[in-house]
Amino acid sequence: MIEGIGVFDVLVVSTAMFFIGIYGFLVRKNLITILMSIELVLNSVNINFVVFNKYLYPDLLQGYMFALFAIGIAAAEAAVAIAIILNVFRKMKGIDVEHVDTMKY
Amino acid sequence: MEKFIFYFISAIILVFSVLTVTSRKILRAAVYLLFVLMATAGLYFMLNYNFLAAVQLTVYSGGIVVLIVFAVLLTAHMEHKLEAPSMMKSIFAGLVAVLGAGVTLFALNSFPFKEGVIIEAPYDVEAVGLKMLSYGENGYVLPFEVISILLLAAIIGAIIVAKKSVNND
Amino acid sequence: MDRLSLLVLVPALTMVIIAMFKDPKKVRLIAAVGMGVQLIQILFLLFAFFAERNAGNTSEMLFVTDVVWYQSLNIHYAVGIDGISVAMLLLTGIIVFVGVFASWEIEDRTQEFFITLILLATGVFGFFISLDLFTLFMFYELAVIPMYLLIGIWGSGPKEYSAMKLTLMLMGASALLLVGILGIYFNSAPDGGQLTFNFIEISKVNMPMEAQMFFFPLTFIGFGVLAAMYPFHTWSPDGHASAPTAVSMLHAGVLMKLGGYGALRIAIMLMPDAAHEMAWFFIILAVIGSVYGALGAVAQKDLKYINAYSSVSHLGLILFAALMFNQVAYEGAVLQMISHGLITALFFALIGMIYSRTHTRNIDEMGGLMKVMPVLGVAYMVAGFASLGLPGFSAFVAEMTIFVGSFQNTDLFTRVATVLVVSSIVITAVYILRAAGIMLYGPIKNKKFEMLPDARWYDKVAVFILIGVITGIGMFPGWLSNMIFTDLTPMFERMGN
Amino acid sequence: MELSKFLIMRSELSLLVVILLLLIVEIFSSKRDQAALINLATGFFLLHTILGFMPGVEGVLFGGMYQHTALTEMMKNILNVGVLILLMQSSGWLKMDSNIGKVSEYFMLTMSTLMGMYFMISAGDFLMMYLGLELATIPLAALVAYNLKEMKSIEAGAKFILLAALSSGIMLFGISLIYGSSGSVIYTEVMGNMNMNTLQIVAMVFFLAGLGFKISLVPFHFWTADVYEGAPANVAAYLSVISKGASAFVLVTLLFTVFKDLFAAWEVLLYAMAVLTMTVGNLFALRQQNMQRFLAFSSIAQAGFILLGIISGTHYGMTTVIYFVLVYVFSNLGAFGVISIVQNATGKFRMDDYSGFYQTNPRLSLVMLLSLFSLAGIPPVAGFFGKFFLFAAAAEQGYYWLVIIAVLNTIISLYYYLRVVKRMFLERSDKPIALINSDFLTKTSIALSVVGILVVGVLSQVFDWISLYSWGM
Amino acid sequence: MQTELFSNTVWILVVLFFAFAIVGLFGNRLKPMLSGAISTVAILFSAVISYTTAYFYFFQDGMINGKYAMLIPFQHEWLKFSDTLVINMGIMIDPISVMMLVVVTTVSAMVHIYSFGYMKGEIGFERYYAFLSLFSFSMLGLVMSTNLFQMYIFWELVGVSSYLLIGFYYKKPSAVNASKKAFIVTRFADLGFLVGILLLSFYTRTFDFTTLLGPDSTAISSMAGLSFMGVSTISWVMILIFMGGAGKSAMFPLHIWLPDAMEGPTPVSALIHAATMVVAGVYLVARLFSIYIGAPEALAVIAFIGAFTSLFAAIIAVTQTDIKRVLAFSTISQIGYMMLALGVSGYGGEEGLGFMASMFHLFTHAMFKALLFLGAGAVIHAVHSNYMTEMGGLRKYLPITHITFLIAALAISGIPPFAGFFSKDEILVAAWANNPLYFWTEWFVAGLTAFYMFRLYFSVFWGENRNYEKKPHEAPVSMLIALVYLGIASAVVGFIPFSQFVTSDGIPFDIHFHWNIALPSIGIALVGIGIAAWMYLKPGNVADKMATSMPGVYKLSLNKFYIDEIYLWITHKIIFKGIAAPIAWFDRHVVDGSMNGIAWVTQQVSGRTKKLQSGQLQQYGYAMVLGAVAFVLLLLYWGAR
Repeated sequence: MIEGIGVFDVLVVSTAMFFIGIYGFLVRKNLITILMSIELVLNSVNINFVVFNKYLYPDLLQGYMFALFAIGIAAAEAAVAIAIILNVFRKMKGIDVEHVDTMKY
Repeated sequence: MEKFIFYFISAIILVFSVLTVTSRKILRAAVYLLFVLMATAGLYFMLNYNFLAAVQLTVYSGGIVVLIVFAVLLTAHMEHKLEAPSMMKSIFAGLVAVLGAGVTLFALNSFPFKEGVIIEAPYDVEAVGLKMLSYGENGYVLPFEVISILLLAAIIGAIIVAKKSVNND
Repeated sequence: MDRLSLLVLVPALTMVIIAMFKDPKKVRLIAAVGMGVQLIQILFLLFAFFAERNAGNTSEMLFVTDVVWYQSLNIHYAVGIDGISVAMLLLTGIIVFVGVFASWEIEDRTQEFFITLILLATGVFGFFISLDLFTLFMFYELAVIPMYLLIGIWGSGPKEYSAMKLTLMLMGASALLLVGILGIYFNSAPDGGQLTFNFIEISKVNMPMEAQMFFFPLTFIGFGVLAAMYPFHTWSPDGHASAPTAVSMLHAGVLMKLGGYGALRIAIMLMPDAAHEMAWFFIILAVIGSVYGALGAVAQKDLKYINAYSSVSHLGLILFAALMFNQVAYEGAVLQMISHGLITALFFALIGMIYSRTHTRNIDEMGGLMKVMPVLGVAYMVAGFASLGLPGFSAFVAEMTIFVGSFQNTDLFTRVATVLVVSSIVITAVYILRAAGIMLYGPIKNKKFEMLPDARWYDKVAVFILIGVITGIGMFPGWLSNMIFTDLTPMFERMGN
Repeated sequence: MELSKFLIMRSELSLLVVILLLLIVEIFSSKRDQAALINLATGFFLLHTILGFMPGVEGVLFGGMYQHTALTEMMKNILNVGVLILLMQSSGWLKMDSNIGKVSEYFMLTMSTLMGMYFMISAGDFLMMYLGLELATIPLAALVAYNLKEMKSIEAGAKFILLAALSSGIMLFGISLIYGSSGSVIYTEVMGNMNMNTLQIVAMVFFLAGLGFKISLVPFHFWTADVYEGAPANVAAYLSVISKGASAFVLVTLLFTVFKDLFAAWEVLLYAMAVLTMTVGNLFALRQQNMQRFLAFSSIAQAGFILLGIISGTHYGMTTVIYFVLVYVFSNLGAFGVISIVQNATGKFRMDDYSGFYQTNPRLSLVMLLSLFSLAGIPPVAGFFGKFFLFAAAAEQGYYWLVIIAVLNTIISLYYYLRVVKRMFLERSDKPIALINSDFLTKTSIALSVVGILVVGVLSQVFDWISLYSWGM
Repeated sequence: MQTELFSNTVWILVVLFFAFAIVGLFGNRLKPMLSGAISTVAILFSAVISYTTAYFYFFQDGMINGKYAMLIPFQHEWLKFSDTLVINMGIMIDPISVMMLVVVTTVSAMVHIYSFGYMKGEIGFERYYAFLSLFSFSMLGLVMSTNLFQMYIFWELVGVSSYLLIGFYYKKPSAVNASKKAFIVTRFADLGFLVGILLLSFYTRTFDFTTLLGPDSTAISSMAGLSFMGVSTISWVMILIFMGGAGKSAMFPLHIWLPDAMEGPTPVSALIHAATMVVAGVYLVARLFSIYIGAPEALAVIAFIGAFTSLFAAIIAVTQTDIKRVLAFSTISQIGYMMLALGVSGYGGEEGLGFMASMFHLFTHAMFKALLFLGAGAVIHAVHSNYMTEMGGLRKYLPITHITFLIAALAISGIPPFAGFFSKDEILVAAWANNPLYFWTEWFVAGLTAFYMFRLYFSVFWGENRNYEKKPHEAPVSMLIALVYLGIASAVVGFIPFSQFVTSDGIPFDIHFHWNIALPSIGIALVGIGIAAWMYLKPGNVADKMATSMPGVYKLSLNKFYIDEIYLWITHKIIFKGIAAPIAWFDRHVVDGSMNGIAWVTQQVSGRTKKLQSGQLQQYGYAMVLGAVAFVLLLLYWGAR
């Protein structure tokens, strides 16, 4: 709980972060940077959970725990994603997302 | 006082988030991401969620970012600059993002959040640990198990993808 | 096992047995035997039916079996027959049986051909015995879909195109039909109570008007397309032209009658009020269909196209009669279904035989065939006379019944429409005689034709059976028309209120 | 908590046992004896499946996080059958040299994703549901990229994992908003606090975006085509049948319970999605040449049909949805089975490779025919009943226009299914695909799916059985 | 009123039908002569029955309380529409049907016999006889019908047998076309007949003649007051029915098929297209006469058309050179007489003179016209040509034919004491009574008739004989029998007191002889003959001078006033090129095109939209995010509403 800061203020931050992540996902050319953007997204969600938990429903730990597990999952996701990305790189000597379109239409 | 810290932190978060998704040096981007995550951890500290903050630091900053950095190092060399996304693309994406943010904030704003009674009891590691292992009401042993399976599976998957198959090129 | 389900079972068994043999000769034989058995049991059924009726059994449907199938939608496996369906069954039995002989010369993938053909027949038999809209619809689609393979694999000309067009248009129709049937079902109990698919039950209730206004067109068009209702008839010329003989026979002879039967029995009988409201529109379509079809036939050169268009014209007559809201006209409609079924089947059979000899269907390339193949020639003339409604053949009876019935409506619109429809029989005469004249008479145009063989035994079986039935009905129509008329009465009376 | 309670989550446990056993076996097995491994794994799973049909115990565990009802058990059984067939099918593919040393991993990954679906299905709160979803997604990415020598496969993997991450991010955001607005993540508690306010509508949409991704509803469907095309045939089948089926089930249950009070909102949403999904799926399927891609779009369209059952919101609607999923399992596995067999034997995957298929492989082409007809909804095969009932469910609630759009779509779909039939039966080719002999497991799996296609429709008991356990809003 | 009397008449139909069936089905296996014999025996048998029937009807049992009754010896329900609308198959015996029985059987029997000689050695001999039997069967069924619908049925059958017989030489395209033309034209006319029947039956709720024509007939009353376009409905109905009759009886403008019908074998022309079938129209009107009385407009139409046709046809006949065509046109013109007679007739007693006259003329005309045709047949048989320009001086070669032909010619020209004189005289009387204009027309036509008949006669049997490549020979016996028999008939039947037997209301009356009518008609006839003699008796080119002197009329008449051409133009240019072909095109390109168009559009849409599936990860992302946001907005908008 932070004096003078309402739940909404924090939510503004997290939301902004979320959509910045989205933006990143949409514009970045490099698969890894796209992955980073996703991490931003997930992170913003965690903030949401935490802040809701703290401000509104502090008696239980649901949001807290959710955030905790979300972090874990993010890690797993990142691991697999990076493994695959490395394979992509191995195959086509580059990870420019716009070249990853052998399948289309 | 805390107020200003919060503003500071959120400023860091936002600025570096933007930098993360705009910086044209990929390694730098990774570093900015690191800053963002750390700032987030700071936010958690402010909320007295110390354990969570710690996890955030270790898993995110310590784990994921490092992974990412390795990946970067494996895939691109230092001075390689990403070419900037096309104007149209970024403008459209920006519009979409802004629109989405606007809608969401509008929704959030319209909702009457009633702030609950504050229990300043800090959830220390022990409490969290107990929750993790309790199977009754609000016990999280099951998710704990599930995520462990998940990690196992993820590892196997990662291995499968990563290891050179026998007669690989 | 009740005797009606046997009608579906026997073809199914025939298919199974056929599947065990590869040798074309055996396959043909099995098919012929199986369909023969089918025909015989239909005849027995007919006699049993008359026995029941004469015994004074006035219940609307006879030999009813009713088993709950899908509880939740109250879907039953309900079968039963009345005078109309038994007549249609007879028609189907005859044509399928004859069709086997008409496709005696199929050498390529014989086994598959007969299996598919009989599968189609199974669908038709099932359709005519169904009392439950769901099973009825199921059998309907079951009857339509084999057409694709039959035309596509064993057809001629632009077969793939025609097959695809035919299938898509018919299935499109059945799609509308599906919506219609669902609508009927969910309105089958307007004042509470159990919803039902059983169309006898439904015909006893009055569906709410707005529901009727929405679902009648769907249902009527759904069936109408199969009955080659203008302007949705275009699948039929191409389809018939490309289809192998037996398939054309079955399709024009029986399958299109599914449309007429459904349009009359489902669309109109279940939703009479809406039918009354919209009759004018569909009457116009029917009239256009019958005249337009006939005129279209006048301009054709390909025998199958001629016959296809004449089918359009004659089925227009059926739809027209179905919209007359007059029991005599309805009787005429049913008679016309039967008669046209037989006649057009005969036509297609003959065309197939002629084609298999001359390898052309263009009448301009033929001539003087009467000299070369007198049996087929005479048979063709007979078919022609029958088709143009000469007394002594079934078509005359049917058409006259329709006209007499239609003339009971006094309003000017219907009168004019009727007169127009009647005039189509003159045009019929024109194209029939034109084709016959060019093809059969005059000097032999193509020297190659002089050596062509006349009908073989299996051709004769096919032709003579059909001619026999056509003339039989034409000379002694009394029993048939009475049977149909009496069994139309209950439905018709229910429509009245 | 006494151990007997664990019987409640029997299926998860037995599956876990199977996975662990495989781990052990993996350790002691050499690289070369794939066949044995495959048979063993399949055998294990067979046992697991059979066990699933044993009478089970209903109950709630972990303070409502996990709930096991007759319905969930039935759904799990349906999935088990599907997976069983699928594993058998993949035996032929796994025996190929390129997969040496990756066999048991294949099984483990498949099964763990299945486990994830179990948890999705019997989740009692969003946390479990989310975990299950991720468990059912992340390993799949590895499976999609399984075929490392294929650029396509890896590309598919990349697309899949990244888009999945994005979607789960959006979904999480939705969940967080739900949590914020309702004060809990436990279904029962959330249900109480749902009312048509803006925030919760937003939350629901974001949440559905995540599920929509799994079920590949338009506009969250784009990954489907590429991933199905790139992934190994069996994995594609898995994606299109099992994971889609499970997610569809979750969608139904959640919409009928948690989002009950937002019906007015998700009615519109589903209406729009249904129309879009059916139409887009069909339009894109029209001109496909690659069989897997073609089936991908067809499966998108099928998902659209599923929504018709959901939107009705009735007990009957849910029944039809599950029934359709069951039917769809068999039909699609039949089709994919044939495709994978052909691809493994000859490496051919284009539609025109199939011309004259009937000349050489009559049986396989008949299987394909049946499956396609079942997908198109032609009687008397099961698909007809599935579709008819879905439409009936929608019509019952008066969505006649939706039904009309749907039936028109079935016509388009019929067209492209018939295109394949045309290739196989109508066309004669001078060099058709040679006669293919596949091993026992594969044959059995195909036989199973054919039996399913033929029987499920005609035997009304199946439907009644499902109807017994399902419920409406 | 079903009676046991005359029930043996059933056998007429039965026997003929079986004769047809046997010869038709197994003819090709039998010897030609045998099958011919079968049909001939059958027709002779029915002729005997008819004669006896006629005798017993007119002299013993027919007269029931001073009135020749309508007897129905046999009736069987064939097809039932409703309780009252029933098609029966039955036999009706009344004056006109009996009269027709005699006519038909006589001529038919003669033709059967004649054909043994004429058709000898033709391919399809048995087929020919089968068709003859079919025709006789249908024609007799027609005349004995008990109800309108039965009549229609046999009407159609008659039409088809005529079609078959005209097209007997099916290798000759001209024959095929002629038969087609005949069938279609009559069929078109029958359309009117059918509609008429349907309307009539709708109003009167019956087909049966007994109820329609009976004293308490509702036929007129039921339609009383109803009218359409200013003319009473009943008249419309009866005019429609007459349309059918006009078609069969080749009344203008539906006459065009008859001359072409001459493509058939000559005996057929004699039987069908001279004596029997073509008068079916007259018979139809006579049959329904008591209703026609109630429809004056209809009668007026009939009278006018009859008069016009007779004149029109006679003018054409003057210039034709094909002898069969001359006879054909004269047939048309004579039937015109009959129609006129009916048209001008009243009902009952003296009033009904025209009716009686018409029937009388039908009777006599049947005899001498059949004779003329058979004679012509004998000539053609001898010379192997149809054109009188290639004939001449044949009287030496074929004496018997010559005599009989002369008798017939005199008869048709109305020279007493031959048959034609009496009947034509009655007609003229009736015409005079009704409207002098009609009288003078017919009087003039009588002259024309005499002229063209003798033009024919002279140029065939007199004049210098051409050098025939092979000497013409008298016809074989079988043919001569027929000729002689009919010759005698044409000579004597005129003396039958017809009014004692056949009258409009069945009550006999006495006729008195009108010299003031008879003399002028005889006079004009003689004039006609005289001119003919002057022009054609002795060799010379008077005729050609005449022709050249008035080219316009001559050409018009020679080309039958171009009616055929007009029809040809209508059918080919309008119906085929103008309607049928465009419809076919429309169907292929517009209707079918639109169906294919739908498919095409779908394909196009799918083709245009495929770019969306770009394979670009990020665009997929776009779709997802945008989709989500869009849905949110959609729902919010929805909620706002």
